Amino acid sequence: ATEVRLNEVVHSIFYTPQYVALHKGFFKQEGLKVELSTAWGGDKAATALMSDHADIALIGPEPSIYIYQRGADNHPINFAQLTQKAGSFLLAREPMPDFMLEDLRGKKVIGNRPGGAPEMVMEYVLRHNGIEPFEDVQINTSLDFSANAPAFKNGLGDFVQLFEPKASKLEKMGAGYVVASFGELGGKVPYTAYMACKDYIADNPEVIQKFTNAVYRAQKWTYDHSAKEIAEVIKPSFSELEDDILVKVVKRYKGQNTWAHNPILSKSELDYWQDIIMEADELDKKVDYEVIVDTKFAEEAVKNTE
Amino acid sequence: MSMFERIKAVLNKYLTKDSVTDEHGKYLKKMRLRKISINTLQILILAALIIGWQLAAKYKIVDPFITSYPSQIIKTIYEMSLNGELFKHIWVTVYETLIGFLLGATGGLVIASILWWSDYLSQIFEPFIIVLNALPKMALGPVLIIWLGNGTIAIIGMALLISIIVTIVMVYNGFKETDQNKIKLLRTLGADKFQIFKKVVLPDNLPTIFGALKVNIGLSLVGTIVGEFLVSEAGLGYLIVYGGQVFKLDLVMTSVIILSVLAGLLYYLVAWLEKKIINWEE
Amino acid sequence: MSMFERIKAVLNKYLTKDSVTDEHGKYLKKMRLRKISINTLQILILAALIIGWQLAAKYKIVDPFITSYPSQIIKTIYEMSLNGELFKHIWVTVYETLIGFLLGATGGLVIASILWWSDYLSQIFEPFIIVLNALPKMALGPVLIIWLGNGTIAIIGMALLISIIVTIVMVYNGFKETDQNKIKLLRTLGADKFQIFKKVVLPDNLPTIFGALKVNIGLSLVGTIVGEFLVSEAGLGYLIVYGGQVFKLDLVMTSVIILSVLAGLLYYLVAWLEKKIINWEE
Amino acid sequence: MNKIQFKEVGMKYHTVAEETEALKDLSFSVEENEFVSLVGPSGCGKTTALSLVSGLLSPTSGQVTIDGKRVKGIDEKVGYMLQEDYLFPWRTILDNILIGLEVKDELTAKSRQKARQLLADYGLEGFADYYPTQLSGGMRQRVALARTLIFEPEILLLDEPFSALDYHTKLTLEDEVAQILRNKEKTVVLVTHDIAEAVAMSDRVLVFTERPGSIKEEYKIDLAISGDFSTFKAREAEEFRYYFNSIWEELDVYV
Amino acid sequence: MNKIQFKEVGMKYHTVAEETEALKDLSFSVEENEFVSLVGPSGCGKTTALSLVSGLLSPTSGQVTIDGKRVKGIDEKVGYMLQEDYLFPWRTILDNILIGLEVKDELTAKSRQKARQLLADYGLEGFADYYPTQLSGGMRQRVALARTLIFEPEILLLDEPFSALDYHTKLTLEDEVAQILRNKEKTVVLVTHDIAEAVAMSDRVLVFTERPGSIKEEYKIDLAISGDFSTFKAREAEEFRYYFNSIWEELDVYV
Ligand SMILES: Nc1ncnc2c1ncn2[C@@H]1O[C@H](COP(=O)(O)OP(=O)(O)OP(=O)(O)O)[C@@H](O)[C@H]1O
Ligand SMILES: Nc1ncnc2c1ncn2[C@@H]1O[C@H](COP(=O)(O)OP(=O)(O)OP(=O)(O)O)[C@@H](O)[C@H]1O
Ligand SMILES: O=C([O-])O
Ligand SMILES: [Mg+2]
Ligand SMILES: [Mg+2]
Repeated sequence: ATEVRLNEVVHSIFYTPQYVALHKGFFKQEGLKVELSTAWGGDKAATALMSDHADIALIGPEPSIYIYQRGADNHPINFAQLTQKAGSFLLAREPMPDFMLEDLRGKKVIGNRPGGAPEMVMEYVLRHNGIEPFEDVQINTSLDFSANAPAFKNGLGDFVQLFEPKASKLEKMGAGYVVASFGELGGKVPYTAYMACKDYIADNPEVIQKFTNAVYRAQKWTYDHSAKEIAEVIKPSFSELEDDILVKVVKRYKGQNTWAHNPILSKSELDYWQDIIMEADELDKKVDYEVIVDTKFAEEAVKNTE
Repeated sequence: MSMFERIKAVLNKYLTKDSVTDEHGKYLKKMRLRKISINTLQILILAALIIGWQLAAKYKIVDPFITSYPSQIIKTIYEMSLNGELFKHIWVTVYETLIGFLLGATGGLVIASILWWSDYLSQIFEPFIIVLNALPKMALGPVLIIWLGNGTIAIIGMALLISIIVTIVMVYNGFKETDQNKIKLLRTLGADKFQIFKKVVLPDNLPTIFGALKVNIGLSLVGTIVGEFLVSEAGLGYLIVYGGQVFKLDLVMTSVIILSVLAGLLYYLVAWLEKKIINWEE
Repeated sequence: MSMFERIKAVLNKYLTKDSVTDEHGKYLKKMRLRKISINTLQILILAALIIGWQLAAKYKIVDPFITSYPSQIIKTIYEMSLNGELFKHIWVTVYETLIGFLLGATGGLVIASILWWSDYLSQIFEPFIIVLNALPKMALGPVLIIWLGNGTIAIIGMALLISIIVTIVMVYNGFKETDQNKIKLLRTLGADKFQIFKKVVLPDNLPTIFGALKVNIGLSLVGTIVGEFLVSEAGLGYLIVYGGQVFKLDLVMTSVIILSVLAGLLYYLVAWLEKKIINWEE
Repeated sequence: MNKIQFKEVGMKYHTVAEETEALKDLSFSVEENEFVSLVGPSGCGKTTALSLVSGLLSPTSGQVTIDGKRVKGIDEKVGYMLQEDYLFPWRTILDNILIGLEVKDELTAKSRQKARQLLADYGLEGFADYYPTQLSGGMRQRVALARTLIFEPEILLLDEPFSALDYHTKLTLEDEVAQILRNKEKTVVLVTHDIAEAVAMSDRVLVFTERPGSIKEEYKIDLAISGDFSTFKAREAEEFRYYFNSIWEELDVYV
Repeated sequence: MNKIQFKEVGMKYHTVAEETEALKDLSFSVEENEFVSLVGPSGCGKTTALSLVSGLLSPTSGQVTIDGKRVKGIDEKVGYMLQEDYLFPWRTILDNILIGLEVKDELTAKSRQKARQLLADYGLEGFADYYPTQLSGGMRQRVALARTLIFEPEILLLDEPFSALDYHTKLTLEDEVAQILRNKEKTVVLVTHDIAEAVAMSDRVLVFTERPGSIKEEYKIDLAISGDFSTFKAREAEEFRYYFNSIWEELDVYV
């Protein structure tokens, strides 16, 4: 079997189809031996790719945009989309069934570190709903990803932006309540995608193809099965997590159509994503879709499997 | 003889055991009572900390979810022991630490020896070593990952980076300060530089070398954990990061506690080795 | 006299300056030529590293995107100096480091003094201190943020936590090993325990204390950076995190290099203070 | 009159492993203004005996008295000089001499003046503001003497005060100290390993037994010296050899 | 015949700050089997002179010869004993004695046997497998002597070998070493600060000037001793005082 070094940005239920592919043996059936490691940060995952310590990385496309924009030659190219919605949620201290973004006015929100995808999405969503970040609403961007949930639990802020499974855990404890989903508010974005460096793709097109095939099969499988069934399959990857939380989280992500139905990353989605980054002031000029995205493998996978 | 008196007599006998005279017995009794009081207090403090923590968590004086609590930690350890997870993570960390330690110790010793050998080289590299020594190495973590990748090698590299410079500096200073008269003695016996190194400088500095190793093992562990924070799939550092990611602070606390025990054990491992090897000291 | 000979004469005069005899002149010449060769080699090595890095980046032997390169770093420093950003971040880190350092030094000194004062207390707390010393403190980072809040205080707390235990251990060991005869001397003069502490133990251990402070300042910086990794809006640690997020690796490299220089400067600050205060040593 | 008296003094040290009986039934007395030397095998309890006089330790049995009064705690009348000078490198020579007065909170312009006078007396004029490292071993030990004598103690305890000095310095200082103390009329107890030193300086030499220490033999030293006393003259006196050899044989230590 | 000869020897040490002239125009010779002591003020170059004989250093001017041949590098004929014993605590007594042979790769069953014999000769039978920390100072210095003599060097250099010992041990060892060396017929150069030691042990005492060192005065020692020689008897000889006082005055150091 061909060995593929895969680096995921974080280890999260947000990437459920990937674990489905692993545990259902889809990669293996394609003749790939996938070595999964976790980078704990998009920057680190992309760096692993760039410094040839990983073949394929699962990250948001923004590192590939940054890297190309800053002039790297052998830059990463996104070849398969995994999620199509933002994965973070907004939690309040009390249930707010009638929550509107307007309710944030004058309040304190714990966000995420500047320049990262979660923060940029939140700022974009707020701005386009008439709430100017840092003016109408205070956002705390000083905390590490690992510290924001405990800080909120400990009394900091009125709202917090969290990923799963933290959101569900806070809810279970009664310490926070999901009042909005940035996945829903943000619309369809290529939130995470598989990418590999230009040279690697050129040298190993068959590996990329097999990999994409497996991902697509997993996406379909995930789409076709219930949260409970999915949870059972991916359980080995989340052995520390309580079963009820796992099911709840899968259900929540599935419910808002988080996972792309196929690996094709469309131009409009990327455009939208680049708008978000530009508004966050981290991008001066849009990067050409054709340069950092290659949908050839995804299209082939869809075609093959049909 | 009343029950009470009998107990007193037995106690007294135990407290004055091995005494050579009555006065010595009194002294021993005093010292042993003191020792007992110290140990009792230590246990009490430990118990107070643990029980206080447990109660504070129970009555929500501290947030049990954030700080976890002793019974929960024990439960976590128990559960993770059952499925072998715990042992796996501990082993990964120990393994990486030991490799980093061995490389750091060997490399540091070799480099220190070379610097001792050539005064010229040591003078040339002195400022570079000072800078490397002062450098906050974990800040280099992200850069290191670029060079060494995102696997075990990067983690061991981090452990090595953090530990080797200290070893070089401590051992080289020891070598340099070897008593000149001991060296003179060997020279008068016709020894060449290599013999002087092997027969005086090295054995004379074994205590210094072990001093460096004791620092080294702790730093290797720190380096491994920092490395695992940055990039990993297993190990106690991974558990801490992962626990933070999934908001499972029991896991974080459990790992931190196991980590401190591990740190103590590794230290004593080196101290034990030292005792085995330096067996001529009184 | 030819041009060449004249240059040689001037050079010779410079190389034998301050000599007291001809033989001394020869010796001085030899030593100075050696010193010059060492300095030259040091500069060459540094230049080779810098130029090598620049060229390797230029000819894509290393990926300039990832490793950045010297001219780019200088440009970054220049631009950030112009708008005052650089100075702001450096100042934040220095400020947090110094506060952590001062608290760690003072607290460590006070606790070491208490332990010296009471043998009983020191025996009780010994095992706790050993464990705390061995503990990889940065593992406690997330917990610390929860306790100390999400700002400067948490960062300073991290710096303090990392630096204080080492200070306690080093200073207490020094205090404990104060020459008993010096203490005996003061006792025969009728000094009480406090006077013994003030007039012997403390001044006698100034070199040890400064030794601890030199370690301390480095650890405080490490603690600050680790703290800034976890929670911050400014500082060199923040720049490294932010630069990584948005792939401004120039920024990361620049920060790392400034950090190294800063580490060196802080160390020399303490060394300089030591020289000022311990002015009686030959 | 007896200035110092040991009455059947016993002293035991304890450690967890063992009991060390340092002194046993030790009885002797030192008269006012007498110069007595204690010699004896290593570890026989000489230093322990001095510690008992100074009040640093209390005997486990028996009594130690000064002027007929039992010693309790540090006694103001006693000055103690150790083997090494233990000058503090961070203090100037003058401040080193004044440390005792500082401890007793008796630092006055007058006491400073006295310290300077002592320095001058001991040939150290002009060194008041030097640091100890700038002085030779002999000069340093003289400073230590001044530090002890500035209190004008009635009793002076000397624990091998010359043994860390080189031979020349040692001989010269022995003589100087003997002269100084003779003039000042002090009661002196000197501990030494150097028999010649003991004979040359003392009125009486007490030879200790092996541990537990007690008096094995006592020598009243009577040397025929013409003119002013000096230890050099003492060494040349007829009887010197006799005392030396007797004590040497009494000690008879195998090294 | 001259075993060792210094011919107008000059020795300068250099540091960046200064030049130290340790020896200047130093001329003297030592005959075969003669025992010569060097005394002189501290820092006058005595140790330097020994280093020149041993070949550890080369003179800046003049010549040092052994058996008429110029000294170049470490000379096999020379044994050197330092002030402290420098026994290595990680080696047993036997291995300490054998270290020189080990260095020269001459370790044989025979040499081991010889080492044990030396130990027995020096009253250290049964201590072969002890570690140095288990021995007293005097025993240790005797081991150091054995370590030096196992090569049977023709020349023995002793640099204050007894000065770190306590007084008893020192006197006893002086005598023992003098006896051992007399029996073995060795050429000996002893450096010491202790004039009595020099007079009691030597055939000749050379008094050095202040730095830069050269010979100031030379004393041929001739003591009337009845029966077998011993340093104790030497000290009691009539002429001992005379030599002692003359050399003392010659040195006349202010401490
Ligand atoms: N604090 C102590 N604890 C236990 N034993 C002690 C203590 N002080 C001294 N001793 C023991 O008591 C004995 C007498 O000691 P002391 O120092 O009085 O002897 P000394 O005659 O002064 O010896 P030296 O000639 O070596 O100075 C020795 O065996 C010593 O080991
Ligand atoms: N390696 C060296 N470099 C510079 N100066 C030196 C060196 N060795 C000795 N000296 C100087 O040379 C002089 C003579 O030194 P040497 O050790 O020979 O004297 P010494 O007579 O043995 O003194 P002491 O009686 O103190 O042992 C001294 O002033 C000393 O400081
Ligand atoms: O950057 C992401 O969190 O995918
Ligand atoms: Mg003593
Ligand atoms: Mg010398």
